[in-house]
Amino acid sequence: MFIVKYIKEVWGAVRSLLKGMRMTGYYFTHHKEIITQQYPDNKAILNLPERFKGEVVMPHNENNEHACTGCTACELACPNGTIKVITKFEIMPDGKKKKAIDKLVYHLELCTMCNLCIIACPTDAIKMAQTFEHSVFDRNQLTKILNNPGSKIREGVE
Amino acid sequence: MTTEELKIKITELLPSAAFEEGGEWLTVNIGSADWLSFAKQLRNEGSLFFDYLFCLTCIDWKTHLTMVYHLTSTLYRHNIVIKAKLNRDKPEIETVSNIWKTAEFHERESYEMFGVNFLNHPDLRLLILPDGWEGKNPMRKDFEDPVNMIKL
Amino acid sequence: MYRQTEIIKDSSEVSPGGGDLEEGGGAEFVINVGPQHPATHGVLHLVITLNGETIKKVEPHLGFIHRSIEKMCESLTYRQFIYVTSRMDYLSSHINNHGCALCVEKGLQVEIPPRAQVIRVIMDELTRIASHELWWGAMAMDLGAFTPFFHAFRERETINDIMEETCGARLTMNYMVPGGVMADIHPNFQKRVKDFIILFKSKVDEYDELVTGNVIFRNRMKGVGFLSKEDAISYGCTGPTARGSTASCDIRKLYPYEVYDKVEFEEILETGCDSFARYMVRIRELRQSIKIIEQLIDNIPEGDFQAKTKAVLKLPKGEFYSRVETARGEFGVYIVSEGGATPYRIRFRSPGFSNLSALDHMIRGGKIGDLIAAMGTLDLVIPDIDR
Amino acid sequence: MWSLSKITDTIQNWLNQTFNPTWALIFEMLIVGVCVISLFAILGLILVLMERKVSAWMQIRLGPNRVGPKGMFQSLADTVKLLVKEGLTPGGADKLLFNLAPFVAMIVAMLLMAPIAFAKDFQMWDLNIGVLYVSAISSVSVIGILMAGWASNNKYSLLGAMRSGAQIVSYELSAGLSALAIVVLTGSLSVSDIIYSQADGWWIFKGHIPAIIAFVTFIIAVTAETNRAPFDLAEAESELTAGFHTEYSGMKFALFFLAEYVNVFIVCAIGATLFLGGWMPFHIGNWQGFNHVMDFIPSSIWFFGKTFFLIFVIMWFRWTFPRLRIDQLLNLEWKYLLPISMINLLLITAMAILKWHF
Repeated sequence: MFIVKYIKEVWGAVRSLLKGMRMTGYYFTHHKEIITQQYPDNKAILNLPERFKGEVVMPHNENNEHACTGCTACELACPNGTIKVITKFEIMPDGKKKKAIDKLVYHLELCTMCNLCIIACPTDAIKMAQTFEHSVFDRNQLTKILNNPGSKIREGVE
Repeated sequence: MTTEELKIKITELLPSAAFEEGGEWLTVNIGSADWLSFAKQLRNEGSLFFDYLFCLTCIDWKTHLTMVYHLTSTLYRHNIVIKAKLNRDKPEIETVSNIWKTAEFHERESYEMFGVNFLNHPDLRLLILPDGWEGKNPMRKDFEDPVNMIKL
Repeated sequence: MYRQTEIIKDSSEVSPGGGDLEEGGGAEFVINVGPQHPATHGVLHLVITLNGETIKKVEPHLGFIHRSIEKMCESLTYRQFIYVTSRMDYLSSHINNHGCALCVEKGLQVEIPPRAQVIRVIMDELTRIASHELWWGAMAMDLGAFTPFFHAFRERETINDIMEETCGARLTMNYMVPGGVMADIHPNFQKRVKDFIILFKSKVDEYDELVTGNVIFRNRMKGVGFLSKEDAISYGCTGPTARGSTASCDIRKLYPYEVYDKVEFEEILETGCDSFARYMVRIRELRQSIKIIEQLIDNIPEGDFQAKTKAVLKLPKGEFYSRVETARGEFGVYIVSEGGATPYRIRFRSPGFSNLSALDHMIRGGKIGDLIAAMGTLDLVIPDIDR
Repeated sequence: MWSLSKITDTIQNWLNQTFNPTWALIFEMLIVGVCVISLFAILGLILVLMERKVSAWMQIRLGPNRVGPKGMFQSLADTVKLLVKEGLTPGGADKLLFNLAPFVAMIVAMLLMAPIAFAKDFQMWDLNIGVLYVSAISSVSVIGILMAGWASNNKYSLLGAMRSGAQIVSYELSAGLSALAIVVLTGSLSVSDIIYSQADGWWIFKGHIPAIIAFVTFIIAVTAETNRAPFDLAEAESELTAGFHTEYSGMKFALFFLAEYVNVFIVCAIGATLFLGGWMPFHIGNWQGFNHVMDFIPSSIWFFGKTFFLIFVIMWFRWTFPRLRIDQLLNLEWKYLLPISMINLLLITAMAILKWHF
């Protein structure tokens, strides 16, 4: 029967459309399903997981000491040339010369947060920080020196 | 077919084929002139039936170029690798885009990246490089781009 | 040396309707879809020749996001080059990394610890779900329905959060390293994945209600972009694109890697050969991926997450090829090694490139709306095509 | 109880007493003109905000919530942005037609306001062929779109305009036939007659199933006529980027945007008038007590309530359904809607002759 088939077709089509409308209608009336996060407002409760890869930092202890020996393992591991280790020779109290870092230059603008430098570091001197708001007005501000001015290598780190 | 059987069959079809050891799959070295007729046999021979060309590429060995074709059969699930040596100054090989249609795009890519000239290709134009590209082929080992390439 | 691409006149040179729209008319109506177009999801440039609204020819122009990753990898070490591959098919970055890691491991002949294998497979399947979710939303948006996009992102966001907790990033994780994974899973990982499975199962039926059953959607999809099995194989189509044409090509089944031969799942095949079949393959694959994760999530073996490898990896002289199944199809990594610390030549066989080449064939004679629908079901990721 | 008609009567009486009849008429026209334009602006602001909120809630989002309390001034801020934006005219465009097109779209929408009864005895022009006037004028809107598409010198625009031409002309038919069903039942083309005929119940209840079918067809047809999703092929942002208004920017684009929303308002107002009794409160036959209680709600609230309900339904369509393809769009009209509405009209005519309706 042509007419029966025709009507069935129309009815089936309308039913499928109504099903979809029921779905959107449900979400229209159920506002607790809303998943929007209002970003700058929720900063206080925004918890990033501790593994989040935001930028490379070098932790210093309270005596302004870090654990970097200047071995350039991170520089070699980096695929993008993000890290540049500039070393100098410090004269120890006993008169020996010892290699130490002068500056650890980190180009945030080149970094892809691949985590390879952190793995390569033998002394865990660098780690990933959970910051993510990196926008600045001048590109030069993205080139960072990771070691604090006047910082020294921690005792006992070889 | 197992690798050994394939080897026998291919020796029958193309006595000049040289086999290479060590690879995961059977690797056959052929002359570039034999390629078109050999490819047709590979595709149409009932017991081979290599109907799926899953990788087509070129390698620049600084002295010569090598075209590498990875073939598989969706019926028998055996794989084969075909290699053809090309002259680096005038690389030319017959197209297989009429046998495996996927080769059309892959050959266009090899054409612009390595400068391999595919004879009888229906539409051999630049695909990825910008229109009016002049200069060397970017994937060749001696390619230097002082502007866009950063040396670390 | 090169034959020039024919230059397409821009609209200011051709007066509108300057071409005769009737059949047999003099000029053809050429439209540039892209490089900036809402439906190309990136910078794909399609030059379509029209007769009225009927498509006569589609010609892709690529390269807007070509970075020559293959060349870049030639100067990176075997540890370093893996991270670059997440920038190709960014939606299945785990799986791309996985393919590269497998290839390096094949060359190094290292045995991957069982724990790492299971973690890798779970991550792959989570990535596949996330990728299919995004595809589902984006495809519905191409067809003019906006709401599915946001509904899809709700579940995808949960996966991203899980990834963020364990891998430290949401999109380009770089979690796979030669020999295993970079870090052990987070203590919360198993619980969160189980929560996700429960959430996902309750929401996936909504997808059918909102889109799959919809009569407008079905009519838009059925019979559109026909691709026969022979053509699908000949064009090198893989993944859901080929499986919608009954061409069996699931690498996970045919050439199992890691623990795929130990888990139970179906290879989805549809017989429709059209856009709707490709759509159904992906929708059904979502459930298969969940099935795989369910089998593995409670059975992660104890042990190392990484095999011991040397500090500097050197592959022996030779050629290595590995294939994995990404969300879009077969991803192949072909490494030619000269014995050094960097590959001599790397070739990435990307699924999108081959799938795109079939577009012209499958869309001729269709309408502009069909092009959008067919392109949506091909699930093109442009960086994957251009590399 | 206050009513809008009393206010208009007072103004008219005062004008007639103060000035001679010609000047009074001119002043009345000016007042009406100012009212229409301000109604336009207000409707635009409200409907845009409503659309954004409706879409947001359906898409589990929050929607605009920054400008003003709960984002209420968002559309105002958008208007300011559009006002200060440069209105570009493409180089190869037909400048006259290009700049004229938005105004054509706008003027058509304004003309359509005339026969709409916003409240009891509050109508700009109660002409005796109100329904015919509406269907005649609304088909002019296609000219604005065709002009825009042609003059833009853009292939996307041209395709969009051509699609829209085919679409609007086809869907006029079933919209007209569905409206005709009510005209047959009422026996009058005048808007006020149609409303008064629904004093004992709205036509959608009085006309049995055929009236409901006519109502559904009408809603589908006017959704297509106003180029709203799922029939937004003229814009089709994922296919034709923005269709006929691809090249428009700034205030010219805003006029198109506004005209679209005002058109939606108008067709919904007409739908409400024809099927849901316009400003007529909800009356049931002879239940005097109930009807009296309903009369306490002002007629303007009834009218706007019904209209906004229909607008919401049309928005609901938009945020649920995918877009049709051009051939399916025409199939739907010529293979489904037109035959259905023709048979339906036949049924309604038989019903009207046999007096089967309530």
